[in-house]
Amino acid sequence: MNLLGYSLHQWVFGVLSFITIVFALMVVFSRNPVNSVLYLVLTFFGIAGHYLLLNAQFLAIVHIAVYAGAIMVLFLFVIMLMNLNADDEPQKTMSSKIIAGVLGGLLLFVIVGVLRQTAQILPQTQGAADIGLVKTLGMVLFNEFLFPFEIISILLLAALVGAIMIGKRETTESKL
Amino acid sequence: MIALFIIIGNGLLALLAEIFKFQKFIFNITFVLLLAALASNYWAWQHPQAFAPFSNMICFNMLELVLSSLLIAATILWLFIQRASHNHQTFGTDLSSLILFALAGGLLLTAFQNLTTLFIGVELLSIPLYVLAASHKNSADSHEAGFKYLILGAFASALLLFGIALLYGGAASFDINAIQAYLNAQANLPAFVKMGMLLLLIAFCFKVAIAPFHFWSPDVYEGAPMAITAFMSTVAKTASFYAFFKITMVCFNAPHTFWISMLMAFAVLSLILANTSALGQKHLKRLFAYSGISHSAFLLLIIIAQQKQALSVNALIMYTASYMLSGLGAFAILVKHGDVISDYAGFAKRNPTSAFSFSVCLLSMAGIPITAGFFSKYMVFVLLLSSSVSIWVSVIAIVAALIGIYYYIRLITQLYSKTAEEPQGPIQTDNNWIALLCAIALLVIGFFPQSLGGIFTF
Amino acid sequence: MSLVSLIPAFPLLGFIINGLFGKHVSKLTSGILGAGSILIAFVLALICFINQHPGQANEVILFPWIQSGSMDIHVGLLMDPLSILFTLIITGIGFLIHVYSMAYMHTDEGYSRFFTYLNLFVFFMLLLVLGNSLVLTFVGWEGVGLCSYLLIGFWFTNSNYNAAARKAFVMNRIGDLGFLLGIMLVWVSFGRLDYAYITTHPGLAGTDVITGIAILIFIGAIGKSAQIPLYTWLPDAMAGPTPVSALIHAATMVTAGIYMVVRMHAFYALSDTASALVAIIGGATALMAALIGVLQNDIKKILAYSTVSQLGLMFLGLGAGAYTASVFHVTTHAFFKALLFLGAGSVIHAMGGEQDIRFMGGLKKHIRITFITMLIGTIAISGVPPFSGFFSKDEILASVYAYSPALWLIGICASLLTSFYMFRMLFLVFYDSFRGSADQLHHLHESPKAMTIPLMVLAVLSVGGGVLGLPEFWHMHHALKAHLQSVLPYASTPHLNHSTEWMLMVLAVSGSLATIYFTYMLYIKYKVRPEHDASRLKFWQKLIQQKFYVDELYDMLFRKPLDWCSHVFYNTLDLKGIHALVNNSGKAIRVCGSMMQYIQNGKIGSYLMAMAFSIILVLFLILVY
Amino acid sequence: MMIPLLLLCIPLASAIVIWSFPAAFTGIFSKLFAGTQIISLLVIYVLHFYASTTTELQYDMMWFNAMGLHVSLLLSPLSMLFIILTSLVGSIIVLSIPATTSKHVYALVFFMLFALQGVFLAQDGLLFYIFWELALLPIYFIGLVWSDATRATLLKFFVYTVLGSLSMLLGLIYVYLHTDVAGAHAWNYNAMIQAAQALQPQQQYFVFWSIFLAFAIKLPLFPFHSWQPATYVEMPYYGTMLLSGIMLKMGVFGIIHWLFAMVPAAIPSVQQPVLILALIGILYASIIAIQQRDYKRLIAYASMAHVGVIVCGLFSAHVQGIQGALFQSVSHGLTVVGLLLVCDILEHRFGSQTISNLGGIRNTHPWFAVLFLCITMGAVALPLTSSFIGEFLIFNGLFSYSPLIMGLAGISVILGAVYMLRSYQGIMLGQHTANTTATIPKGHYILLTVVMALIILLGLFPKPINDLAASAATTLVHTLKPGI
Repeated sequence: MNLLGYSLHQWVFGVLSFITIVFALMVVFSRNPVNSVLYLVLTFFGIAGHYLLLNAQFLAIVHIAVYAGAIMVLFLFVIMLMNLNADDEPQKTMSSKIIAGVLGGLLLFVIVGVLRQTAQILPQTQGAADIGLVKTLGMVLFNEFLFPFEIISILLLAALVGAIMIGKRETTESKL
Repeated sequence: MIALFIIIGNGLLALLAEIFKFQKFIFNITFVLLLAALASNYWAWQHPQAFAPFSNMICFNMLELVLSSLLIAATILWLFIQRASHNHQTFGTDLSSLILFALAGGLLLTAFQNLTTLFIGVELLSIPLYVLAASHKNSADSHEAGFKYLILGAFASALLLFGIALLYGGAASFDINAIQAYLNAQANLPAFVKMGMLLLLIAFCFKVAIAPFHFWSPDVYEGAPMAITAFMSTVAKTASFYAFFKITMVCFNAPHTFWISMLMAFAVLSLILANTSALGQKHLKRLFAYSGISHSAFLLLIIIAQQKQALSVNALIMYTASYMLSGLGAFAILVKHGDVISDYAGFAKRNPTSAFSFSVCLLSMAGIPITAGFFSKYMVFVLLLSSSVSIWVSVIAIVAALIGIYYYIRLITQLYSKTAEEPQGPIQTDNNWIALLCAIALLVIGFFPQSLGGIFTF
Repeated sequence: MSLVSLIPAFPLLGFIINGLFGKHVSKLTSGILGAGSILIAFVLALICFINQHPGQANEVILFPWIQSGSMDIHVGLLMDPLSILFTLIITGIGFLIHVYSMAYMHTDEGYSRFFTYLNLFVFFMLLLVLGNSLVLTFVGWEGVGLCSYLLIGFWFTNSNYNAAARKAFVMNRIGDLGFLLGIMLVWVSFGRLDYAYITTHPGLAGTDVITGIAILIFIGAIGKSAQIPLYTWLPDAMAGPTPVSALIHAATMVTAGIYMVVRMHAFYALSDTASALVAIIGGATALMAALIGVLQNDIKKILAYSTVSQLGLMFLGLGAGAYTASVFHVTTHAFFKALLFLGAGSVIHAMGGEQDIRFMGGLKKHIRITFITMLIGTIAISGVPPFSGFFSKDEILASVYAYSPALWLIGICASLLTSFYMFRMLFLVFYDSFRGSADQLHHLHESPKAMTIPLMVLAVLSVGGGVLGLPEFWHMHHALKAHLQSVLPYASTPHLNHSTEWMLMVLAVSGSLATIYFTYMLYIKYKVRPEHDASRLKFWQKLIQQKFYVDELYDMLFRKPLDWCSHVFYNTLDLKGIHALVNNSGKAIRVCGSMMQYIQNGKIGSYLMAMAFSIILVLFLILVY
Repeated sequence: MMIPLLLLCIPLASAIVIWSFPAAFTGIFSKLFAGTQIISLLVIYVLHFYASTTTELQYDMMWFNAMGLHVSLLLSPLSMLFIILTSLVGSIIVLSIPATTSKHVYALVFFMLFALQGVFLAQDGLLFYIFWELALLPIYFIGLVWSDATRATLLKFFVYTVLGSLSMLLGLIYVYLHTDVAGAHAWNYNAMIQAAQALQPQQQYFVFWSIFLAFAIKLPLFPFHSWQPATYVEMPYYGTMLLSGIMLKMGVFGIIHWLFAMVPAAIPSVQQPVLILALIGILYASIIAIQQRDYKRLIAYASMAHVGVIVCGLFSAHVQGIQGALFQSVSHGLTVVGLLLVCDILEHRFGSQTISNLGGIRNTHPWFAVLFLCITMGAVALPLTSSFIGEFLIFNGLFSYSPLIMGLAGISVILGAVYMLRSYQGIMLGQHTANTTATIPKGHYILLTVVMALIILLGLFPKPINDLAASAATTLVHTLKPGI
């Protein structure tokens, strides 16, 4: 099915991308932190949509569950609990904004410039139809990537310990 | 490989200490287990294995064994520094486990064969350090350091990840040998692969604090607790550097060496910037941060001059070993006597032995014979001059080394200065033996450079 | 022949013994040691002289010294007619001086030190004339410079004396540099440095080289023999113990320059340019010094300028090719100048240290022997026959006339001026009434025997010294010429016809006598006295009395600019220039470092921006390339 | 085989023994070891004539295989010459250190002698460099801990010198990388010489200048001298003795042993600029010395002028010039040590080293005056002192190269007389008497007498040193001008 020379797949991708980018910009530009977080959730949904387009259903679900569900809720809690929703963030100066804008623009320009050539050269490696399935993922994770998988557990543990360490109320004199 | 498991196990064990009330022994346990890790490395050295375990995710060959042993040995030394900074209180369980996990990350960085392992290694090394940098609860500086490190580190991780992704896009594999094969096969690399390579390298430049990605290091070093700074500046940086080295030597080497000119520019910039900046510093931690940047640049020169593998590897071992030893020796002094330079006036009168050790460490950093530092700098210059790199880079490196010598020597001058009043209090003979040990080790390596500088003869 | 090597050995021995133990033995012993060693040397020299076949040269190699590549310098002594003549003069006159000083220095606390210096001086002087190569001569050359430094500054508590000593040393060194360059040039062009070779093979070098060598060696001689422009040290050198060291400078050491030119005469004989230079400088010096001598009031200064003038005359002769005549004049000059100096010493001794002739007068009654001997000396220097000075001076002037009548005119003028100021000195010192204080008058006495006997000996020599070189055109035997013939193969005697020679001689003698008469009229008859008040002097008088302001000129030209340079080099160039450059380059690096700190401002935002910017730059570059 | 090793071990062992024994033994040990140094020197001097093969004068041990580095020592005539200087002057220095000084100073001085001997014996490029740098540390610490030297001065001294060293390292490595011994690089002297000589002219210039910078700074050659005056003045006098008596000779040695041997082809074209620099240095330093009020500073500038003359001799590339430079190195070592001993006496016994504060010392200390005068005369190169031999030969060599340069350099003879005599007069002569009660320790008298005796003896019988210098110079000139 073609519309204006693009396939449906491409249309969906375009619209989804546009929405995602708009939401991402909203995250940055909105003044209220709570709004920002909510826009972020929307952005994550957009990204999850991309996963679906790539035939990675499991990843899409996980993405929504973890980021939009768990992490964002945590963010919201923190913001609300600490009453950060007030618009009291110190304003950046104009010059720094301009510099940031210019730099961002340049970065975009450069990355686009680099990736522009990609379409011609990229080998069209079409993944198998079941590439995004839990089963496939599991097979890969527990065969080829067993070791990283196990080590990631250590990584997470370390992060956990770190979080506790930071969060723990100091009872005695500083040990460090 | 066994060493890696021992260390991870040790980290897990440390977590249990508080529950089972054996915090008192955790230091000793760690010490013994790390020694065991070293021993296992030695055993592995004696019994080389031909197979690559875990689907070639990691591998401990000769080089990896040596490098990881260096990291482990440095961590053992560091343990004593940490204990000294604690005034012999109990050894924090969370701290020790985090350090051990970081060390495990370091080991992964030496042994990775796959970019996933590499990334996990980087994170495993970094995350505990973000936390530890901020672990000085009562200090705003410490929190600021941790925060800065985290934010900037996340930026670097993002670059790393982006780079890996782009590389995967080209090579369709995470395996470094596969990537190397892919790179070899291409006459012209697509721009995005180049970009991936560069982003990957830039991420490492950040990790080892190469200008212009070095900004975090003076601030973080200054804010972080002294012992953590010691760990960051020695073990962590060295481990990152091993990965950097391996990526460039195994994966990115010829035929596509366009990235060398970028690294060369960074190295030159670092040499100039770090050494000139170090001149005006009044705090030792900041000074060592800048000197560390300069050392990173010298190490980077080894990569830039990648010509003769055996020599490069030997130089890497020599340089990192002497760098870690001198750094740890210096920090062993710092944890006891603070980091304000002006406090060290007339230090030699109060602490003759410590002043001696400190001086040897500084001389080694400066690269004065007959310390290990001399041979490491010397090997760098040999590499550099034997490569096709312009001679001007060598000249700049020489000038940078000279400026470095200036501030190290000025520091020694401060230690032995006569301007200070009479020694306050009795002469201390408590012998900071870690510093002394480092100093002696530096001298011994200087006398027997073959011991470290001639391990490999590929 | 080892006897030769013993000649300098004895003075050296005397020097060592006196230097080490002089203070611990009595003054008499020390004096005898000093004088005795010279006497032995003199006797040895005499024996050598007698034993030596006429015209023969003896070379004794002692030990190897400097060896380098093809350079092989041995320490050796060369005994030939020229050096034996000088040896005899040095040891002979030297011995008399030693005897004289035993009395003269008797009250001085540096007695043994004085003899130490004297012995060392004689040693170096002997080394100078006996050395078999240019280098060895140079050793003696510099050595006598050192001794003159020591002797001029003998009374080291007086800083003026020390300054004079230093001046002498430095001025000598300027000449020495020329000498040294000459030696180098000889070495480069001949590959050898021993006289036996170079003086017999001068033709091996080109004319330019010969001229170069001759001029460079002559520069050395200028310094040592106090010629223009390096003569100013000699009058100042009179600071040394009166009058012994002055004598050394005047009668012995300064003739080293003459010796050197004669020794190297082959080069001068072969180079017209060099000869002309020698003659012109000699003539100019003779005239200028004589002019200055006219209005000096210090008895020693008068003698010093007279020495400079006489030396000029000798160089004039050398330039004219009259080598024998000049050596002859050296000999006679040594006699009568020694006599005059020792006499002056005796006068000063009698006057209790007074040296200004304006405060003397009428001394002839009080110190008769001194007066008579000095009178003899004065007549001798004035060239009145048959005193020795007449013969030597006349021979020189005759040769100069043959060389260039213009220079002869200068020579004769200088000679007449000499007569004038010498007799002026004599009249002012010995005639008329005493002008000093009553105290001095009371003190006046004749010197002891040890001082007068040398005076008498020298007086006899001054009278009879002429027999050494009786004029040939009188058909008499010129002993010196015969003696030196073998060492002066390149010398060519100018031939004047006899009538010219007669005319010149008569002119000189009558001129001299007329001058003496004029002087007599001026100072005895009309009792003209030297002006005490400098402000009443006429301009030209003042100019002469102030020695043409040459010292001041040198001060302005060399010393002050040098000091100024030293200041400027140190304070401006060195401290503010080179040191500051080095220090500031260090500082500049430091400033660079602190500028870098602007980026390191502690703000994550700017760090990120800087990093992002770097990444963009890098990526942009891969895009482009 | 053991001879060169022995030369290294004696001072090192001395240093270690003094360091490890209590301070009470220092006095005895230092004298004992200084004596040992001299005796071993004599023995080795004799032995080296009887060594039937050169292997007896060699020592070689593998050190750092991976880099082709050996501990390789050779007692060549050239080394012997500098070893004599080091041992002789070194012993005098050790004996002159006041007994109250810390034992560490003695140990450091011996350690420095060890390093210096190493420099002169090393037959391996990097070993040479290592000893070169090692020699810097003791003197730096002596200045740092046991002197009044300011930090700025010391830092400047250290960093400036190291600048040269690093530049030299660059040059040496460059040559090393062109060596090829059985397919690998080697630091071996002969290999390096071969490799360097085979370089292109452009490369040779690079090697020359990068290495020469180190020597130029060490000597110091104008305009690299700015570390020198202050360091000389502020160091304790034994430190200055080490610096000027022995250490700067490392530069002379380096130029001859390494530079000339490695890049002889480059010498003709660099000769002139170096000679002009040296010439400027000679005149510049001499003129500055005239107005110096501080005697030690005067010595510093005088030393610079003398070194300029030595460099002139070297770069005349003429057998006499080089031989003279070698001889003058020894001679200058003796003279300058003598002058500094005098300086020490002035400062510590008469209370000042400023010339205007002194004067009339001769009135009360005649023998001291004699010694001082003799050494002064040695400094102005009067014949029959050792300096004359050196200067005479140097000027001969220089004259063969360019009479003009020689003539200009010769002006130093005059200027030298000016400043040396001026200072001598200011200090020793005159009416005003500085501190009549001062006593000069007997030890200093003895040392000064020894120095004076050596200066005069060498002036009279230069043969023992001159033969060594001659054999070194002749070999070298053959390298520089093949075919002569």
